[in-house]
Amino acid sequence: MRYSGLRVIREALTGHRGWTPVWRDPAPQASYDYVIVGGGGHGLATAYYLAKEFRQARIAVLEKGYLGGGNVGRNTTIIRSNYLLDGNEPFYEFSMKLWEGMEQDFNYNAMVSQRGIINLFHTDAARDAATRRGNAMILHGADADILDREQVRAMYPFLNFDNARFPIKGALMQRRGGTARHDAVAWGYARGADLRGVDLIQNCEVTGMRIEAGRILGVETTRGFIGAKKVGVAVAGSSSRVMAHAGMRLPIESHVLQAFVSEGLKPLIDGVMTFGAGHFYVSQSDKGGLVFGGDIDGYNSYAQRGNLPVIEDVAEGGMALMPMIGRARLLRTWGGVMDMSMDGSPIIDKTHVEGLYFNGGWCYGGFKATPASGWCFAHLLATDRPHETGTAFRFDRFMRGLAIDEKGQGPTPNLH
Amino acid sequence: MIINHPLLGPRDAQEFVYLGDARLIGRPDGMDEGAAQAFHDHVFLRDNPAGEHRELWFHEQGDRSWLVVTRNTVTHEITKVELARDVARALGRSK
Amino acid sequence: MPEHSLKPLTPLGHESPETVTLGPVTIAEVVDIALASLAVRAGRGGDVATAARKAGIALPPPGHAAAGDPWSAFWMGPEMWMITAPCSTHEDIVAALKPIFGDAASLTEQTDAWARFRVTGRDLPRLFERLCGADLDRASGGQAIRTTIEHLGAFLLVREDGAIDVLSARSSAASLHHAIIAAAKSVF
Amino acid sequence: MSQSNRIPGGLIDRSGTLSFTFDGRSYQGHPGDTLASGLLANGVRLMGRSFKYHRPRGPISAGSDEPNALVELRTGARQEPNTRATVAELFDGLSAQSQNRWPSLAFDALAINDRLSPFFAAGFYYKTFMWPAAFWEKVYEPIIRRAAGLGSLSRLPDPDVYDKGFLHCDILVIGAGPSGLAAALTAGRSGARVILADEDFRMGGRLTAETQGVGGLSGADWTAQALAELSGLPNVRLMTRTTVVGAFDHGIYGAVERVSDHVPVPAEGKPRQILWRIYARRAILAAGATERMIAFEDNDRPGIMLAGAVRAYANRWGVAAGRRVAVFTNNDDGLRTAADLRAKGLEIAAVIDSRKGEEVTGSAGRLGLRSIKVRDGSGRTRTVECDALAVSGGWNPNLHLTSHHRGRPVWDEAIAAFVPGPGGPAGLLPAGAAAGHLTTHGALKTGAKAAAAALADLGHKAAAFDLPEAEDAPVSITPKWHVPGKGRAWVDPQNDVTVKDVKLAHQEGFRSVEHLKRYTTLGMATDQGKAGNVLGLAVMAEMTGQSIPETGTTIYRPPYTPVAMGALAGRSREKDFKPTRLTPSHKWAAEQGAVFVEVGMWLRAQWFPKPGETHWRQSVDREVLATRASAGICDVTTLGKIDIQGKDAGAFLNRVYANTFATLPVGKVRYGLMLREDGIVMDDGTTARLAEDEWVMTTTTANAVPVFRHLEFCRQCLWPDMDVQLISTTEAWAQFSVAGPNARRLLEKVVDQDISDAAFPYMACANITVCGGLRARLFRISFSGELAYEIAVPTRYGDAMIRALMKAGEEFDAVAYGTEALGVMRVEKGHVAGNELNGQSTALNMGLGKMVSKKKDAIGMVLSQREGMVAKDGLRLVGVKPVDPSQPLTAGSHFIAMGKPATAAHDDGWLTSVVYSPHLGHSIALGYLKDGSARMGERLRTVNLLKKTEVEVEIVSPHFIDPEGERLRA
Repeated sequence: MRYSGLRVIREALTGHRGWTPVWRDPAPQASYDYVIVGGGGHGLATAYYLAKEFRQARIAVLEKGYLGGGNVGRNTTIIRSNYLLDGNEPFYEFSMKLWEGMEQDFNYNAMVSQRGIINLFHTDAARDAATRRGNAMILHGADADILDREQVRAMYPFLNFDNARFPIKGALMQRRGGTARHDAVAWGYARGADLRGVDLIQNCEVTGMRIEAGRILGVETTRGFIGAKKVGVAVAGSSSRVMAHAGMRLPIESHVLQAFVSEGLKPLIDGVMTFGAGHFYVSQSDKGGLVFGGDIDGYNSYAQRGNLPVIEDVAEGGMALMPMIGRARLLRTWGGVMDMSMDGSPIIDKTHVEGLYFNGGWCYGGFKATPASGWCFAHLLATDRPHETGTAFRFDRFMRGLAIDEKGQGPTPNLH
Repeated sequence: MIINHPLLGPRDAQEFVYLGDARLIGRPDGMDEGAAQAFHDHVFLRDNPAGEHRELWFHEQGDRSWLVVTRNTVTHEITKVELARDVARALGRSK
Repeated sequence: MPEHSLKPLTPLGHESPETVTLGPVTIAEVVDIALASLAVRAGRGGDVATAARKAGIALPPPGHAAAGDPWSAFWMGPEMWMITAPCSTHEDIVAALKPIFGDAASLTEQTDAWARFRVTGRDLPRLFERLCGADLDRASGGQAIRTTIEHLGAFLLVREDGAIDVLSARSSAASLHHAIIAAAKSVF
Repeated sequence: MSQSNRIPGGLIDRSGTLSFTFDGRSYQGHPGDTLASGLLANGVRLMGRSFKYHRPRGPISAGSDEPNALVELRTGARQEPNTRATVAELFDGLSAQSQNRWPSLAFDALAINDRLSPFFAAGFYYKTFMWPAAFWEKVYEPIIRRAAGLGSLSRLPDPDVYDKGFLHCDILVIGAGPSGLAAALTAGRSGARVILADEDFRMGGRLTAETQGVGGLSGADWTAQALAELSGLPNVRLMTRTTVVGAFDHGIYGAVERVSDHVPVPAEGKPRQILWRIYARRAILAAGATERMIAFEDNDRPGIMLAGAVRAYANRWGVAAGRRVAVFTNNDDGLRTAADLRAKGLEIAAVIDSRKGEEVTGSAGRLGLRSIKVRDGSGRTRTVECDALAVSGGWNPNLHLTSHHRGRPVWDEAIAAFVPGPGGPAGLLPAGAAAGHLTTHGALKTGAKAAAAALADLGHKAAAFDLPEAEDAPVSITPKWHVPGKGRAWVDPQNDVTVKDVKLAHQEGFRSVEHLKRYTTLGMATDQGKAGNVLGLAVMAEMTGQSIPETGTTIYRPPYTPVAMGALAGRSREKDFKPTRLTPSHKWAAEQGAVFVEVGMWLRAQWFPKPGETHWRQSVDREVLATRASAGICDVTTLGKIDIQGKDAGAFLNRVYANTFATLPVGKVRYGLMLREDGIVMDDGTTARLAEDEWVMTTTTANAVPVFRHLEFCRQCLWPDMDVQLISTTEAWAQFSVAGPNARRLLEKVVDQDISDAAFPYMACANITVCGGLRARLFRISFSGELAYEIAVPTRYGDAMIRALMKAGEEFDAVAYGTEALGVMRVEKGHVAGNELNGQSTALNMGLGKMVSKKKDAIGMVLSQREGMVAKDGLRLVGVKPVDPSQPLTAGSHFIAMGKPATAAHDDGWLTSVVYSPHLGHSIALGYLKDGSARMGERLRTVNLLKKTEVEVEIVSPHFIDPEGERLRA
């Protein structure tokens, strides 16, 4: 069914009787050409582009829980392509371009909203780094602006300019950055994939992989064996657990990242903002909640929940930057399990097992990467060649000394 | 979280800095054959289990001991805390 | 004291120590105590213990302090203590300790690395529960508790007379002092 | 308006009168009132508007679960949005405004949304507003955003202060109702350290709201008696106005105490609120239960309330929810409301008991309830005039904290509600209504039992608790979730989620509980699903034809109730966000009028303006030129200093530095390069050998802490038997750089020993004395490229030392210089610093590749040799100067080859550090350039696309000054 304003009006006048399920609930077939493990944003986007752009068929997505229940449903909804390094920036800019056409493409309003993102800086060295980054972005075809203190003040007069421990000196801005309605992104891809014949199979957990003579034959699941010519794993957060079925150790640790939302407030903050002198970033949702976050808790965890010190640390950052929020209330906290990689950058690559492909290690970058990640993974699955914007996301970069380390923290995942 | 320090008793985990997998104690010898592969695996690869995990914590706001904490990464339950120096020696590390 | 012309400043940047009284508590800057860290050299634990005993320096167990005259000490970490003595007599404290421990221990002057505030008065646990996680209701004289106050690492030395010495990094003495005073105003 | 709905009785203090305003109108209440009870007493039912349809709303509850009666409390910088009138304690002068309405609460223009509701069904926005694409940001979203939110912030800094605190106890009792009091008495009497915390300003829980007594006393009197005993126990701490908001790992609980919210303005120096971190060995969850609504058409009008709340207003606050009250219930508890109100002489218009086949099918009254429609068992409907309807759909245990670790509740058919399941936080024991024991007797009994169990765990002997007799009527409930009908029946009132929305979600396949919530926004309102989650789940269960447990469960996340951001931040805000570290010469520098700059936690002098200097460059240029011409003095105390001793110290340094150290003679200093294990440069600095087994390492200011941590790791974990001892001495020594041709002559005036070039050559170090005997250390090292020394004295003498040095320097016109001049001189000399030590660069990148010794195994050696890190055409550190000296360079600009377009394909690197060299009279820079060392003399463009500027530059050696190093050896 095609969605449109007209359709909404017609249904409104006829008691909404015409709406049909957004996706089917098929039983798994005995085998598929492609099995995508993971019904989160990346897995669903992969299936969508495999079917739509690469004209592949007989595709299934296996989800152990409900569609979109992973990090696509528990992030802070920010989209941006303000990366520094050659290995990353073309990919994230490709992703941004896909965001820009996504809703019309899959006929679902994911509320992609380019209200701009600013990264505040507070020292001369940080300004120099922002200048280097901004230029790198423009060299790669993205947009970037550098704002001085007064330009930032004009934009957000309520920030703490006059009584700050670390005064605001300016900001790097990407006007095309912004937010998207995270659940709707998953649902839009799911609906689009389903319409193109992809079987979306929920409550189907992969419990093993059938590998013979170095080739994958399919996956064991809680709903029985499912054969596949090719298996693509996109289960960020659980990557190590799933790939262990293929005997792999990954350059990845699982960490919990907490996120927060305040009670609904009348409009205050139009765009997205990150504090350069503390762990705090914030935007305001279309419903009025301040959506904010900070650093990961810092210890390996699969618990999808965090602890008090990080909640306090984030609030301290918020009160250092905008002491007006002292009387706003934190409404809800939640946690997502991140694939923290050894250089802070992702992996989209083949494995030592023929027919088994991996997509993971997204650290904080997963949500904004969703479209390009799906596209590039679909490209790799369909053609066995990496997409031109994803050539650096290889397993062997650590062996070869080609890490993509935006933060310069080295192989200490909890610092990325 | 609370880490039961072998010398100081229960301490708030906020006093500690986390490093990660206790296997990092097992640094290969840079002069050995095949050191490149050994260091790659040592530095970059992790088991990353969902369950019991032995990990290194540094008591930075405390007595500056490195500890090996055995903690469940799903429940966060801590079942064992040792001085990393003792663990290292038990693994045969010396000079 | 050496024959030189230089005048010292206190950690708070004054020529003489500062004392503030708020309600029932008094917070006093203490500057007349010299400190040196003592770390046992590999395999020399026995020698250090013997030397310390001979010199009348009690080396307390983890989490504790031992007061004496002239030498006091508190535990800092495995095989490491902070030895203290009056500045008036032991200004060059390492020079005084070297002969005692010889090459059995590593000695490092720490006098100026720390600021020390002595907090006296009643209901001190009510004050410190607004500053740090130390369980002072259950603490007793002779404990040396490592804790964190407003992001600053600190030692709390619980004295037999109930007073509490707070030791923290000298460079941030003003921030620590500000935190203690704000808490005292809030509690009392 | 007088207190028209005030009736006799209650626990308020009628001897006192409090005046307050709501939307500008004045009212009066009594001490003990909440804003809601005060307004209801004055006959005000309309207190808010719903989020989406702007429906008129009044309170449905008398507690922290209230979804409707949200107001903006106070004015000016203290304005506090979304405050629940049902828990806001009344004080004299309180002023509140309604919110999410325009122009007025009674007439709200956006109530038009209610008329258009068919178009605003769940998820409608996912299906439209897509064309044309650009319109989303430009047209649709701005309209949506303008309508969004409930209350508003003042945009002014919060003027109040917040404290944090830490508490320790054996047993934390959460909630001071019957079960909590029984638990606290049992634990307190047995000598355990107990904290009893309750979110209310009056302890007692439902005992304050019910008429049944306990042990022959009224609930209030029994509570008073229990509290009297507890407050007499030194091992018990009673905390009212304290909400335990979260259960975290290992017995850590977060609690918020509202210290000053019940007074107009906090007393001087006192906090508004305190965030307590409670370390509890055991905790008892005695948080009670929350009543739930039954969904029927138009069940959201002001005047339609939960039956238990109507009872509480009457019994605790002496307030009649209405003059003619009807009751709609599916269980016996609702009947109590009818009985209590009758006893108070109020008229009961009707009692509709769904168990008898009767149900309420609708209601009327635009801004407040006027009548309800009732259908009896035989299907006949009648209209009942009433101004209040008390609804009881049963009670949901407040099990929230048991699911904070994602433990799932289980369904209890007997009470038709979820009760705590397995997997709750270790050491947290639910009791009383929170555990599903909904009678007073059950609460007292299970409270005492939980305490006894906790005490046994902790090795305490439980004191006897002789159970007072109390009501123990069985819960008789026949679930009734919603009354079928054509109209809208509200499930989640604040977010306007109706039964129809749940049906639509089901129809469109959003059937898992999580999909239901996310698609309809059920449970996302400020009450976090307290009002609607279970009801919504039950309706979905009906649709799917499954049982409720089959359909799913609902778990809750911290915080239990919303928490002010200020409380979570405490004192760490604005200027006190982080501590400040001051250098030993700070006082002196401030006297000189120095401009200070934040360097990590440190404040350092950036430059020292002199009279007549109007631009910072004038000061910096002067400081640089004077230093190079004669002498300059700079406080370099902030660099990390680590004292390293032990027989194996040299061997240890050999392993942590890429270059060799063991061979360094006593009395000498060497520059060291430290790598991470992945081969990237971690830090650099000089290390001096003061004695055979005594070394002093210096680190960069930024890396002092991580380097120390790393060295301890190497010492304890990698080579545990090495004889090495470490301790930081950063704070112990005040260290000053004295640089310039006259540095030695200057120092000779303060140093007591011979420091002639022969006695104290370049890279020498020694323990010395100054000014007639003060212990000091002298290092002949140079960051500026000049003849230079670093002199260290005990920190307390730092102030005196800089004054002595400046005095000694007078005859040489010595200057003090700050971090800017320091930076200029290091760039002129080609030394790397923070901008080059970026965690992404190798020794080779920095032109220091030869320093990495392959003859020994040092941290990072092996991986530094990986192909990608030794690439011939990799980045190399170069010097850069503008071809036209008048043109300024910009750090962060990228190198583009002449004649090539500015695109990523032609990106050859970037300028890392840029300074103006007063010595050379033009801007100079360091940069990382692809294959840079092979491109000396080449001309390139440096482009700054952010400012659309570009400068033609020449690539030169990074050593702009004295490449042969003659000056520093002078």
